[in-house]
Amino acid sequence: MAVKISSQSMWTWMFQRLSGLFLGFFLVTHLNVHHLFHDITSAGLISFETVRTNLASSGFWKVYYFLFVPFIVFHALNGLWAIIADYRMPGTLSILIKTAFWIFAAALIITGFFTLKNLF
Amino acid sequence: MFYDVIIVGGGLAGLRAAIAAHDAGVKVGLVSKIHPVRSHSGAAQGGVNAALGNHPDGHDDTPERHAYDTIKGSDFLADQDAVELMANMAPEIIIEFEHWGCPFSRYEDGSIAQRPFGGAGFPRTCYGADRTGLYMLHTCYEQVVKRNIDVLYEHFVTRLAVKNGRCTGVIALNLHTGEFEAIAGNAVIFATGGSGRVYSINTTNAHASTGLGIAIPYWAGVALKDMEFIQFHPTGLEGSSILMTEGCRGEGGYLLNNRGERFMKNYVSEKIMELAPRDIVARSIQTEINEGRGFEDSFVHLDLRHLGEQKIKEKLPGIREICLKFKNIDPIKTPIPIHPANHYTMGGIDCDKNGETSLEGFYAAGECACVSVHGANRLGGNSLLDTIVFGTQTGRYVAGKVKGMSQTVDTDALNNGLDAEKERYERLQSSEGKANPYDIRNDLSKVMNEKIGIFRNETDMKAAVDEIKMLKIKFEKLRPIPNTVKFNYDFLWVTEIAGNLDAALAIATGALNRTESRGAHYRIDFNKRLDDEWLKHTLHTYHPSNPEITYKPVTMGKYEPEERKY
Amino acid sequence: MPTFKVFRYDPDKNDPPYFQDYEVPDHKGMTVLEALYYILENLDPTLAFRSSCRMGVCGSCAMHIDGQYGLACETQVAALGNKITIRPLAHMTVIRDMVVDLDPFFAQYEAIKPYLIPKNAPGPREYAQTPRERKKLDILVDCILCASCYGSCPVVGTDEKYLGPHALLKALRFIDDSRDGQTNERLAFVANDSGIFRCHTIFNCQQVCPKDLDPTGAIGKLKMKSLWAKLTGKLKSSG
Amino acid sequence: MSNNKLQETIRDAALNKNIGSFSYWLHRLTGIGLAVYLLMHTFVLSSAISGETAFNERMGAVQNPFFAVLEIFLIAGVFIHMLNGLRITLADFFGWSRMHKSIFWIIAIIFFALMIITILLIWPKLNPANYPVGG
Ligand SMILES: Cc1cc2nc3c(=O)[nH]c(=O)nc-3n(C[C@H](O)[C@H](O)[C@H](O)COP(=O)(O)OP(=O)(O)OC[C@H]3O[C@@H](n4cnc5c(N)ncnc54)[C@H](O)[C@@H]3O)c2cc1C
Ligand code: HEM
Ligand code: SF4
Ligand code: F3S
Ligand code: FES
Repeated sequence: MAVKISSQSMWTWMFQRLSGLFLGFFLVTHLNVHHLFHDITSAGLISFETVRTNLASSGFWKVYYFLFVPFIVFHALNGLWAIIADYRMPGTLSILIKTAFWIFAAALIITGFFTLKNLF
Repeated sequence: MFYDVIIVGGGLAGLRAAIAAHDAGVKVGLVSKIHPVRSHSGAAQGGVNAALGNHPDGHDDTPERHAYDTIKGSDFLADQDAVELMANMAPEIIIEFEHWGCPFSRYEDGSIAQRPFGGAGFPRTCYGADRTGLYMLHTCYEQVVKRNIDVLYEHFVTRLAVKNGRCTGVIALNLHTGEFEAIAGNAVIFATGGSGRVYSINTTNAHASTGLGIAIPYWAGVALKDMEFIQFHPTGLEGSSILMTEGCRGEGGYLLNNRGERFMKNYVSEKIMELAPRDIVARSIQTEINEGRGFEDSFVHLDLRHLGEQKIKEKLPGIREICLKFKNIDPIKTPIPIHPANHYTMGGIDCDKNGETSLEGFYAAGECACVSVHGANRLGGNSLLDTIVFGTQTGRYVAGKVKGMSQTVDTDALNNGLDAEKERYERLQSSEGKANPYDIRNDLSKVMNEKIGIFRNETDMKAAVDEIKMLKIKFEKLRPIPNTVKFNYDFLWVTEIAGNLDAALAIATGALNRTESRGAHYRIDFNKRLDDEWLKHTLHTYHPSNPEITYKPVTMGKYEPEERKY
Repeated sequence: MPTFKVFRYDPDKNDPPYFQDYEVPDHKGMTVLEALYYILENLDPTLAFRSSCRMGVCGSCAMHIDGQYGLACETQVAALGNKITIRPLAHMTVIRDMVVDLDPFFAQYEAIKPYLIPKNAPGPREYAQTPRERKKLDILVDCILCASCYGSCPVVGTDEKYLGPHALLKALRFIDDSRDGQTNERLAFVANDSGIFRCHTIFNCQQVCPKDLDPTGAIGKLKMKSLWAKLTGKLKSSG
Repeated sequence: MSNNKLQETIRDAALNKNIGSFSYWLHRLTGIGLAVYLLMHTFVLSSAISGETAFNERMGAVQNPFFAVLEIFLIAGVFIHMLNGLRITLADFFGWSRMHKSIFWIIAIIFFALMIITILLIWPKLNPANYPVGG
C-alpha cells in the first residue's frame, strides 16, 4: 500500500532547481547576445529594431523567450517565497502572502508575454 | 509525583530496568542528573560479552565457558549463581538489543561480529566498531522514547526518603527550576554508575561518575560491598587518562617498553601476552614504569602500527579520533603513550541478583551495584553485560513486587527529606568557612592515586585513611556556595564531593583491612591470595567517623578456587 | 595566560546578558572544558555549563568557542588565540550561561520515531545484516546528539517547526537500516513541509559537527530518496 | 533569548564564519538582487507594449556608462548565483556534499575567469565617447 505524502514542498523544491538549471543555460546565451557581445561601437545602442532583428533571426528564439518568462518568474518568486517562508508565520498570513505571490506572478508573466509579442 | 517504580540513573542499567519494569506493566519514572544519552555508558568502547559463538575461532563457546572465565577472572570472589545467571542470559539479551536496532559490527553471514578480549577463553566480545557503548545506550534510549516512559532529566537525586525501614521515594533537585522535589514511589532502583571520580586526576570515568550514587544509600544505612576492589585499566591515554579500549589489544595491538620489547612475555604465557586480565596487565605496565623501562618514567607504548591503516580505520576509528584530537598523534604512524588509570568500581551497593538490598523497597543495578559478578577483578566486556542483564532482571523483579501494591507513600518521610535537603542547601549558602571544595577533592584524588593505587601497603593505606578523615573535617568548613537558583553546579559538585569522601573512606578502610592480594587488590606486604581467611565479601556500613567493616561468605558453585594462571 | 571572554546570563537576576573576562593559566594539552572547570573551581563558582564524559562522546559540552561551534572538551586551548570567546549554542533559550533549553531539540528528535520498526518478526537469532548493509550506517549511527548542528543552522533559528539536521540525520539512519520496515512512512514524514525541503543546503551543520558527520549529505540523500519514491509511486499525494 | 527572528538571522551570520554560510549569504543576496533586477527589467522592457518610441526612449535612458557599471554587478550576481546554485544542486542530486568546499573554490576560479572576460567585453561601454551622440 502506498504511503500518503503531502508533496507540495517536494515539487516546488524540485522545480526551483530545474528552473535554475534551465535559467543557467538560458541566461548565459541571453547575456551573450544582449549584454556582452553586443558591441555598441559597431552596432550602436540596443533598440526596438535590434531586438526585433535578433528575435526574428529564428523561430528558436521565440520558443526560447516564451519559455524563459514563466521559468524566471517562477524561480524568482518561489525563491523570494522560500526566504519569507523561513520565517515561519501563522497559517493565515502564509496563505495570504502566497496568494499575493501567485497573483503577482501571473501579472508578471502576462506583462512578459505582451512585451515579447510586441517585440516579435 | 508518584511512580510505581522510580529509577535513578539514565545509563544502560537504568534505561534497561525502566524498559523491563514498563513492559511488566507498572508506571515508571526515570530520574537522571544528566540526560540519559549523556550517561557514561555511552563512553564504553570495546564491546560486550555473550557466548554467541559467531567468531570463527569461537564456535565452541558456551555460557558455561563464559561463566568459568568470569569467575576465574574475578579471582573467585564472584558469586557463582549470579555469574551463571549473567552468562546464561547474555546471548538472548544481546540478541534482543540487536532486534531493537543496535548497530553491531557484522560478519559476512550477517551475524554479530566478536573480538577477543582479555581473560576470555574464546573471542566472545560483541562490538560495534569501538563505539559499542554509544550504540547500545542510544538503542536503549530509543526504546524508552518508543514506550513514552517519563524521563525527568537533569534532576539531581540527593537523598532517599526512608520511613520505618522502607524506602518510599527520593528527593531530587530539579536543576531547571532550582527547586527540590519529592518523588514518591513504591520502589526505588539506583543505577547511578561508577565512582571513578574519587580518583579524579587519573581516571577514565566521566565527571558525572562520582561516588554519590553509592553514598546516598550508604548514608541511609544500606551496606556497600567489596569497595576495595578498584580496577585500573591498563591503557589510559597519557595525560588525560582517556580510555584506549582493550579492543586495541583485542585487535592485535602490542604493549612496548622503552627498549621496544613486548614485555608482557615476562609476566604471562606467550599465548596470552597482552590479553591477560586487566589487573595483571596493569600491574605489569606499572612494574615496567617503576623499574625504569617506561618513557619519561610515566608511560609505555601501545603500538597499533602493524595493524595497518585499513584495520585501524575500520575497527578502531574512535581511538584514532581521540588520539588525533587529544594528543595530536596518529596511531597509524605513532605508538600511543599509555599508563594505567582508574577505570571501574567492582564493589558497590550490596545487593543480590534481583537487585534487592537490605533496605526494603530499595534496589540497585549496574556499576553502582555489587551483585557480585565481577568479584575482585572484572573482565573487559562484562560490565556492559552486567548493566543490561541486571537492569532487566531487577526491573522485572521489582515490577513483579510492586504490581498491584497499594501506594506506600509516606508523606512524612518525603517532607522530612525535602526539609533536610533545603536546610542543607541553605546551610551551604551561608557557610562561613574558607575551604575550597575543589581543593579538597584534588587532595583526595591525590591520596587515592598515590596510596590506594595499583600496588598497596599498610603504611600508605593507614596514612590514606587518616588523610581522608582530615579532609572530611576540612569539608565541614567550606566557603559559601553561590545563591543562583537554576543550574547551581557548584551545589551539585559540592554534594558530589561529599559522596566522594565517604566512598573513598570505604575503599581505603576495606583495602587496609584485607590482608591478602586478590584480583585488583594487590598488596606488596601480603602478596598472596589467602582463600582460607579471605574468600569472603567485605561489607561496609556507614558510620560518620569510621566505616564499620564486616564480612559475608561468597556464594560458591561448581568452580573450586584454583591458582589463577594465564 | 589566555583570557576567556565568557557569556554570562541569569534570567532570574534581570540583568541583560554580558561577557565576563577570566584569566586562566594554561598547560600543555589543556582543553576548553578544563579551562571552564578552572574558572568554576577557582575563580567563579556561579558559572554554569554542562559536561560529562570529557572525551567527546556524550554530547554535553557543545558551545560556540572562539568563532566556531564545537565540543569544549575536545578543543585544545593552545589551538586558539589569546582571547577566547565562549558563548552558548544559538536557537535555544538560555537558562543560564552556557546551559540552554534542549527540550525542542529532543522533541524534534523524538518526532521522527527514532527507533527501529523492524521489517520482520524477531526470531531466536539476530536479524542478518551483511557488513555491506551495515556499512551504510557508518557515520549515521555516530551522532551524539550534541546539538552543534542545531545551533548552527539558520533555518532552525527562524522556523521553530523545522525538524533540524540532527533529527533528519537520525531519520536516514533508520531508513538506511536494512532491518527497518518503515522506509516509505519515514520518507513521507521527513518530506513534510517542516522537513527536508526546508533545508537550504547551507552546510553549517556539516562543518560544525564534532563527529565529522554529514547531515547535509544525509538530507540530500533523503530528498533524492523521497523524490524517487514519489516518482515510482511508492508515495501517493494526500491531496 | 530574543524572539526577534531577523536578529537571529543576523546573529547566525556572525556566528558561522565558514564557507557554507558565506556562500549561502551570497546566494541569498544575489537571488534577491536578481529578483529586484527582474522587476526593473520587466518595467523597462514592457514599454514595448506601448510601442517602439516608448521602448527606445526607456532603453536609451539605461544605456550609459553608469548603467554599464551596474551591468557588471548584475552579471557578477548572475554568475555567482548560477555557479553556487549548481554547487548546491550537485550536493543534493549527486551526494557531493562532502566536496562542497572544493567545489566552492573551483566555482570561485570560474567566476573570476568569467568576470575578467565580462569586464573586457563591457569595457567599451564604460567610455562615454563610444556612445552614439544624441541616442
Ligand atoms: C571509558 C570507559 C569505557 C568502557 N568500556 C567498556 C567496554 O568496552 N565494555 C564493558 O563491558 N564495559 C565498559 N566500561 C564500563 C561500563 O561502561 C560501565 O560500567 C557501565 O556503562 C555503567 O553503566 P551504568 O548504567 O551503571 O551507569 P552510567 O552509564 O554511568 O549511568 C549513570 C547514570 O546515573 C545518573 N546518576 C548518577 N548519579 C545520580 C544522582 N545523584 N541523581 C540522579 N541521577 C544520577 C547519571 O545521570 C547517569 O545517567 C567502560 C567504562 C568506561 C569509563
Ligand atoms: C542562473 C541560473 C540560476 C540558478 C542555477 C539558480 C539556482 C537557484 C537555486 C538552486 C536556488 C535554491 C536555493 C535554496 O533552496 O536556498 C535558488 C534560489 C533563488 N534564486 Fe536562483 N538560480 C538562478 C538564477 C536566478 C535568477 C535569474 C533569479 C532572479 C531573477 C534568481 C533568484 C533566486 C532567489 C530569489 C532565490 C531564493 C534564495 C534563497 O532561497 O536563499 N535565481 N536559485
Ligand atoms: S549531527 Fe553532529 S553536530 Fe549534529 S547532533 Fe549529531 S553529532 Fe552533534
Ligand atoms: S545548516 Fe541547515 S539548512 Fe540544511 S544543510 Fe544544514 S540543515
Ligand atoms: S563532555 Fe562529553 S562531549 Fe564534551
